[in-house]
Amino acid sequence: MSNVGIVLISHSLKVVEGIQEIIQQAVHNVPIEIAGGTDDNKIGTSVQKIINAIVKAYSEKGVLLFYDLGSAKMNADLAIELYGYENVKVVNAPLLEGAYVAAVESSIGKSLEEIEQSTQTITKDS
Amino acid sequence: MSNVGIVLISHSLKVVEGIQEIIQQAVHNVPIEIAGGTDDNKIGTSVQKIINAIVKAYSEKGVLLFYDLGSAKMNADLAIELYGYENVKVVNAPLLEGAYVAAVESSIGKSLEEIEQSTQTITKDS
Amino acid sequence: MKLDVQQVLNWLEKTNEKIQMNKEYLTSLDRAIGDGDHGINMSRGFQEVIDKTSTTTYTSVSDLFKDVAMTLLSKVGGASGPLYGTAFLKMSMIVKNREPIDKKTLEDALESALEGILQRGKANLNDKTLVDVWTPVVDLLKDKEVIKGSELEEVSKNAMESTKERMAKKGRAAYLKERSIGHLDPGSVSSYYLFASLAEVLSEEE
Amino acid sequence: MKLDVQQVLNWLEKTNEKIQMNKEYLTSLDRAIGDGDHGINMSRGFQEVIDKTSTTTYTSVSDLFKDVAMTLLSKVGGASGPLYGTAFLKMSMIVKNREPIDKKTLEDALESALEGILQRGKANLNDKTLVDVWTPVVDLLKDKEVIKGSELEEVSKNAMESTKERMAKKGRAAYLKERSIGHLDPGSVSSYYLFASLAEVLSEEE
Ligand SMILES: Nc1ncnc2c1ncn2[C@@H]1O[C@H](COP(=O)(O)OP(=O)(O)O)[C@@H](O)[C@H]1O
Ligand SMILES: Nc1ncnc2c1ncn2[C@@H]1O[C@H](COP(=O)(O)OP(=O)(O)O)[C@@H](O)[C@H]1O
Ligand SMILES: [Mg+2]
Ligand SMILES: [Mg+2]
Ligand SMILES: [Mg+2]
Ligand SMILES: [Mg+2]
Repeated sequence: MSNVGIVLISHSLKVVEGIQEIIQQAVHNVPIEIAGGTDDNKIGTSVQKIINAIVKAYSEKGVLLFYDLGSAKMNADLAIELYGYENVKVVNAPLLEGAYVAAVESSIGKSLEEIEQSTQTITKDS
Repeated sequence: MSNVGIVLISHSLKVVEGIQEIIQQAVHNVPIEIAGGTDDNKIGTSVQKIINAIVKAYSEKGVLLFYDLGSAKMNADLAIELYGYENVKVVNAPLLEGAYVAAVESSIGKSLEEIEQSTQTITKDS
Repeated sequence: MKLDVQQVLNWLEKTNEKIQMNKEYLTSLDRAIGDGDHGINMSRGFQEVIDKTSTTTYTSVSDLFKDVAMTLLSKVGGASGPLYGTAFLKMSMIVKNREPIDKKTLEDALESALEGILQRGKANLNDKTLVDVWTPVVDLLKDKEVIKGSELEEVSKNAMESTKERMAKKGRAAYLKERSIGHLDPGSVSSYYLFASLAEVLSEEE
Repeated sequence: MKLDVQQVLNWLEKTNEKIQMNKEYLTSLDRAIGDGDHGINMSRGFQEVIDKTSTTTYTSVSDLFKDVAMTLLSKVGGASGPLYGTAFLKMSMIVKNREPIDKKTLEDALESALEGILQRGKANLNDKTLVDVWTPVVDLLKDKEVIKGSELEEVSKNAMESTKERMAKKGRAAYLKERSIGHLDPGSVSSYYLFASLAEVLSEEE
């Protein structure tokens, strides 16, 4: 049984590498893939990196995409449209905090819908 | 005239280095200091790093601290208490998204209180 | 009017020239209210477009637009990548089997491109984005039986200049709220270059 | 009862022994419902405490507690650092000029430490954190005229074991909600080692 995959999208490669490490300290059975920076690792985002990350994180349980700033969302939407994935969704939640919650919930077998729901009520006090 | 300083606290050094780069691409006249990872740069947080970052970011306009997960907040609170700073506050807002908003607002001369207010109404759709 | 592969290549080259010439200017506009990379993004993106399209043989404008779209999507890195990329992708779809492009086809293509931009970026008119230039351009095409280069230039220029007085509601500049007023929107300036170049191509033909 | 510098050093050494011996166990508990570093955090922190306190000459328990506090604060890296650090800092303040520590002073010190932990971590009783061990221990001291080692051991052990059936509301385990039930709280286990060691010191004296 696979779990819902997580893709971390940021304008900075370092940001997503770091978040991936934080999450992977706590969660071991969830695909956490990253798409950070432009194709040449400058500040920005890359549709191609996002597509590659989705492909790696994909299973029939689906994939949730977390992004940092508005233009990353445009590239995330585009990646999904260009390749017509089923069960792949961009989540409107804080990148680090949202992805952490999502990864933990995925690790205990929650569904894509349940996880997305949980990320909508994140507060900073646990 | 100085502007409100920003301190980024994360369990990962990479995360705050990356956020600092993203912010500094857009904002040039605001002190953005980082405290990421433990003293030996493992996953965790360090009171000493937080104190050092506050000292560097400090001016009479004050400093706002953004953190990632709960234990980082404990160390942030502790740093403030141990050294008894005035005008230094921990903000309950998403790390990356909150710090970006705060840095932009600081760059146009907003006060600590105004900035903290703005970070409390962050949504992911601009 | 009619636009064939050769004229569209001409349009793209003129656009690229203006962007390369104004790279620093676009970047300085973006530095004021954004992250200071619009000149870099657009110059890299359009240079790649020219590199690609000048070394490929096209039998249709639709294929040409598609290569422009894919190049901008993959090479730009900022918001302008998915936005211009989506616009050219929509145009590629609309002009398919309607070549050479007549006035009605151009109108439909730009209208579809604008819809794509709106869907991609979720901006509204007057949010101080390139939508504020594309919207009056599409309106102009819909209003007029015949489209003149000089009118297109004038409408897009006025639209670009009108972004100065607006407050940004989308994109990086939106974080500045009132403080975004008094600055031109960088993406509207690059869109003006696109339409001013198209106007030149149309004028050469008049 | 009374606790002087020598006995507190003994307390700390016994605690350190239990932590080093159970490093893997603490880590495995944290791996189940946290981030798998509690054993690493506590073993590093307490080893540094012993390294520091075994090479320093103390004339007061207050100074000794202060060094323990500062060492844990600066060397642990996880939530347990500020929590245990704050606890020892509060104890250092309370015992000042009340040495050697009698039963009432110990009671006041642990009560103040618990208040510090509550203020630092904002947890409530039964949130499945080390608060669930510290609270009944403080209650025991307040209830009894005389404190016996065996009672302290029993109360802290039961408290530690009772965290198993609770749902976490604070700390990393809180992200797991219901799924945190059925696992011991790692910080409650390390707090049990602290109190079991104190119990041994008290028993040696009885
Ligand atoms: N949501 C949006 N909808 C429409 N246009 C947008 C949107 N966000 C940004 N833009 C346009 O993109 C331009 C900025 O492009 P660019 O600097 O290349 O990207 P970025 O902002 O990611 O650095 C803005 O000037 C604006 O015209
Ligand atoms: N907010 C809190 N209040 C009280 N105790 C807490 C809190 N958060 C965590 N803890 C305690 O800390 C323990 C975890 O410590 P540790 O693993 O060293 O830190 P981290 O969770 O940062 O990795 C938990 O088992 C719990 O007992
Ligand atoms: Mg830009
Ligand atoms: Mg950019
Ligand atoms: Mg832990
Ligand atoms: Mg930890």
